[in-house]
Amino acid sequence: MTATRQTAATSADLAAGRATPPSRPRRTAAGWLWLFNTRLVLGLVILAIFVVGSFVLPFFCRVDPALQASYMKNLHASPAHWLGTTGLGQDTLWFLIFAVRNSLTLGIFVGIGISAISTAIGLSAGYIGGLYERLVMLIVDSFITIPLLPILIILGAAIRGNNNFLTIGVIIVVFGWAWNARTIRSMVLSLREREFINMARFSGAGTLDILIREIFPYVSAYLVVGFINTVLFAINTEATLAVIGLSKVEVPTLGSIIFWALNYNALFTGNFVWLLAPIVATVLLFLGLFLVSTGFNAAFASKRGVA
Amino acid sequence: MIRLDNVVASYRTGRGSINAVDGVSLEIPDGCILGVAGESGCGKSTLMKLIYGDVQSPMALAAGSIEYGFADGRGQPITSQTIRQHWFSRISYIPQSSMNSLNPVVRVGSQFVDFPGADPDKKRVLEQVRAYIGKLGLPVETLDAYPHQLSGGMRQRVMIAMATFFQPDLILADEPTTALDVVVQKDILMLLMELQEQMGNTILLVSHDMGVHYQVTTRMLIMYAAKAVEYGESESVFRAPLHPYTRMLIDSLPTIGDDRARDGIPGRPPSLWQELRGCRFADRCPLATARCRSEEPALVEHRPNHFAACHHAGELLAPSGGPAWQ
Amino acid sequence: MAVILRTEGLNKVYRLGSFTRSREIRALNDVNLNVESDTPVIVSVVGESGSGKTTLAKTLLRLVQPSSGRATIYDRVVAGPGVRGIDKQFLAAVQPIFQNPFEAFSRYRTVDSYLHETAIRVAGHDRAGATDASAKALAAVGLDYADVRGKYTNQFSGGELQRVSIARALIPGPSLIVADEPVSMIDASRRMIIINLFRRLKEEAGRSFLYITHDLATAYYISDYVAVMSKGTLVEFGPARQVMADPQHAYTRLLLDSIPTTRTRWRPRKAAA
Amino acid sequence: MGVIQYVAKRVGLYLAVLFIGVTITFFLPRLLPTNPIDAYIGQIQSRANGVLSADAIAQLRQNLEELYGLKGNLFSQYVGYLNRVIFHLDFGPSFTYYPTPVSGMILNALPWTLGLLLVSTVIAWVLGNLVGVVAGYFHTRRAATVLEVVGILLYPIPYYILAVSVILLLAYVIPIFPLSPTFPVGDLSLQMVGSIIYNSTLPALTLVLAGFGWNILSMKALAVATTEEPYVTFARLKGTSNWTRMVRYVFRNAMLPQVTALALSLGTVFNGALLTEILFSYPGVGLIMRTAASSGDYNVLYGAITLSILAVATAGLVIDLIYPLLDPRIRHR
Repeated sequence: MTATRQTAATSADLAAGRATPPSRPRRTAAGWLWLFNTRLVLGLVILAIFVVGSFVLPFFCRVDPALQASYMKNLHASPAHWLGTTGLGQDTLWFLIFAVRNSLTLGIFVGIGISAISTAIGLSAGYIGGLYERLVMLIVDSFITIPLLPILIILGAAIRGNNNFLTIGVIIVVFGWAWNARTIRSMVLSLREREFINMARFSGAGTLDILIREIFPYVSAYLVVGFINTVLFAINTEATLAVIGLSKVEVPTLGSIIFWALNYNALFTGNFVWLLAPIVATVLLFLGLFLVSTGFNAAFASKRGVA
Repeated sequence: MIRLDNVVASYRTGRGSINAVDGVSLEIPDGCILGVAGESGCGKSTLMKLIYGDVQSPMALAAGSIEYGFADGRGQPITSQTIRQHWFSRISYIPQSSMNSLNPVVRVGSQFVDFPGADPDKKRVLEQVRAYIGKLGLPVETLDAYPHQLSGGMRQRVMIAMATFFQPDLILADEPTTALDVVVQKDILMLLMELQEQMGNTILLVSHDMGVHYQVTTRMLIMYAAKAVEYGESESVFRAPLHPYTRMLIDSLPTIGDDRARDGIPGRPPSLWQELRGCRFADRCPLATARCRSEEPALVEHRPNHFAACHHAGELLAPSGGPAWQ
Repeated sequence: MAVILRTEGLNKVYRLGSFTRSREIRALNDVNLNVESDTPVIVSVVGESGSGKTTLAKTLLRLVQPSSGRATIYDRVVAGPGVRGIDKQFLAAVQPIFQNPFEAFSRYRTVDSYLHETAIRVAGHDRAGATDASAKALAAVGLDYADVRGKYTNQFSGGELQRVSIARALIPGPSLIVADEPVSMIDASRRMIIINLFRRLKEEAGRSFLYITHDLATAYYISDYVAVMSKGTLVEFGPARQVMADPQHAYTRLLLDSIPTTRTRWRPRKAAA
Repeated sequence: MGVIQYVAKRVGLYLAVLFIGVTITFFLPRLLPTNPIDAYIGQIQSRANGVLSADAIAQLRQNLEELYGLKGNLFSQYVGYLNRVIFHLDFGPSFTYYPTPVSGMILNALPWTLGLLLVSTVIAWVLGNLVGVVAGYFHTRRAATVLEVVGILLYPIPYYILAVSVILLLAYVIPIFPLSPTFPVGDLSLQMVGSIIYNSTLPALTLVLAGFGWNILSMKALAVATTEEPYVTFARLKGTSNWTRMVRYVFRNAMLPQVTALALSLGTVFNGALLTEILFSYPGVGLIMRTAASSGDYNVLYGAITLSILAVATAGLVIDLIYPLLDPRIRHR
């Protein structure tokens, strides 16, 4: 289970926020044009396909794909079942579409949760400093060092026992905010020393004004990137647990589809598609998320004259 | 004698290319210290890169040529195409005294021998260097130390040692003392002058501080908007500047003990992107006439060894100190 | 004679390293400064890097808490035991000008928003009054409000941006403006525009300045008094002309001798062949 | 001395991490709604199809509470737990393989996990950083972007997809490696080592591929930034060759943050190793954890988790202690 990490250097760029005085001739802030580079556009296209596909199509699905034995087992691809059926008599394509939807929902839910917590903790620790910061960073470093999978295995019983699918999301949020908090805190540390913070203070701005009007714009660049990385991390974490059968595998997700495929030996029954489809879908989705993340990163960096 | 013949350096950027050095012709006698001065963006650093041969995209030597006047091992005259092989053997470079021109994770000594110009027998070279740096006011242990253990002044002495211990014919120093305190700066400049006298070679010194130029250089080149506007013996350039820009540059600097009013030069150098006709200083020049705006002045020898590119070279501004145009 | 600026036994000690072995750096070493005058003055604090001049500036701006001692500007205690934080009265008395104008403004905010904020929050103007105050302040530094409104830092030169920064500092009408190396990032040929501006603001607008610099020539040209600092200690203080013409302390002499002037040469230069 | 402070601070963090890790594994299960003892008794009853008398169950519950250390109030349990775990590494007996002590089981599984983890992580780190520095140093040239694309394609692919794809490709479609590895038991003979390597190639390959992409991208970005440093520019002006500059100037400096990043990422890499073990049924701590979790053998589960936290934290400490040897700025204050 890879917690997809921010590449060290890009966060270092953002952390340093080095605003070297831009070379003249003077560039006016040219609307939103600077945002779109090829990487970002490609990533957004992929994501759009996945998001629209997985959130719209389910309305057209008559049969709940999680229901087993609704069709003949291991049918090959046919007009009725574009990707054939699974070893449990479910339509592979519909199961995959629901899997993508559930995984994305979980990802976004955890993304929002972690972004909120890590920003609050990162901003406050970075800005307030002192004992509070040392204490927070001790916890952060411990959470980063402690592998998350074993903890999820402990809580496996709670995950499986509980009927709400998003319980695992809550657990991931509780244990997954450390990476982002650490990055945001290091960014705020470097921003706190910057001269314009003093300028704002001498213009009468209070701590809250400074956090929102001075620090937040610089941090917001990372928040977008951090959010997407967290979505990636959450989908990955749940899928990892599901693949080894320790998550709510009856709910279709990018992990549980592979769990069933492995356990009902898609390989031996020749039903490759059942295993191949989720692999391709996951790789494409993650590639899309990654391209959007690095695309945003490059765009924000170039806007601040850092690239 | 280093000869520059109508040298043009251009930068290729997204918006087309601009000439950062636009047709400079000079003859630099051997054994002198040539100071190159001018506001930021006037092309002085680009000129240094050209002479050193550090030409890589997006910069290119668009036109003109440079001859160095000293031959290589086989007697061939060295030109701007072949100078690269002679880096740190016949020609050397002292970087801006930014604090980290030395590799922070490697001992200082090993950085004296990790370049091809150095003698392959590393041990012998280090012995020579150990003796040599003593003369530069550096303790012997400097070679075994790491850069972060040295003070700013000591690090700059190491750079000077590195650039001089193999007796090059030409040394290029780009703002060597900018980041240093004024007391340490004086020691470093005195050291440079002594070394030049002993070795009798040529030093090109870029600095934005006219005081540093007056103290160190024997010849001065003033650049403005990619053009050479004045070139001559330092004494006569400082005492009787021909070009109004040079005079205003010197007059804009306060001097202790001299209470005359001083004024900055209003306005800004023209952008090199726009079409430039006539004298590029015309907009800011108090003596500017119609001729100045239409016909570009050539660099002409108005006095022995003292050139200026100005149609009104030598004419006095309003009584010095009280610039008429304010 | 009104006390413009007085520091009594001002100390600042930085403790480096953790509990095992800590090194002490005395940034300010019992600094006693006393500037009294009925008319506005420009006081320069000169010294090399590490001399403590910036720490002194930061202490007067309450950006740094002194280890001991007190500092007062006119009748207000600006730094000392128990004096903490930046409140409105302090902002009306002391305003800063920072070294790098490009760093002094956030890239994401228009430059004039800082003027507005200062006018409203510190000088107590209402929204309309703020625009008027900003325009007046910009005029005082030779800039037109229309040229500044709605623009970002990358649309200015260093010199222009520093003048905007000065204008912002003028709005609350402070008793003392603390300028920390205000011209070191500006082209040598255009520094005098800012330096002459300081002199004009002192004479016409009645503002006093504390001018922190390592450039003794501009200090001589502009200041009434000069304080020379070395390794955290105030080694010499007095009228600028007198201190520079007849330095008493060896360090001041060393500093003055080291300045590369264009008057007399350190070594005779034989003309090249 | 810089190093003593650095080491003291780092060891302090290490102890804190261990303490927090142990505390988490103590409290988490107790917060769970399901009580392990009820679950266990339920299991016993179903096997004995309801014949057990009430007091037999009460007696059984009493012993189990004793065995689980659930006696007394929470605090005394905690102290008892800490004492047992930290000083004796004793996690009580395993239930499914009663009475074999948990610590014994895990300690002979740990070398397998650490072996796989450390070997593949080192390979991934070294290979990834070498490719990354070349891609970064020559970033202006077209060829370098090809290397970066490799990183971009590999990096986002999660462990479990890599594992399944590797199985699909190298064990099924092109069956060069066994579908599920079998590891011979007994003392280490040359032939046995050969078969161990042969059998653990696939899981190792998965871990290498997973770490490889991340190292390429992060090193490339660092190398691009380092190449712009003044000391690299000056090295170029000294006429040093591309090779010297890339290795002695760019790599020597850019690898330092990569060492710290490696130490930080161990927690995540360990997750990947556990998952890979389970998918490849490789006899490491991961497999033990998986079987213990599904069979409700809680002592083994908590023991395995605590020891894996210990292993990861120790490996991180070792890597961080190597750092001063590489960075003279910390070695010589």
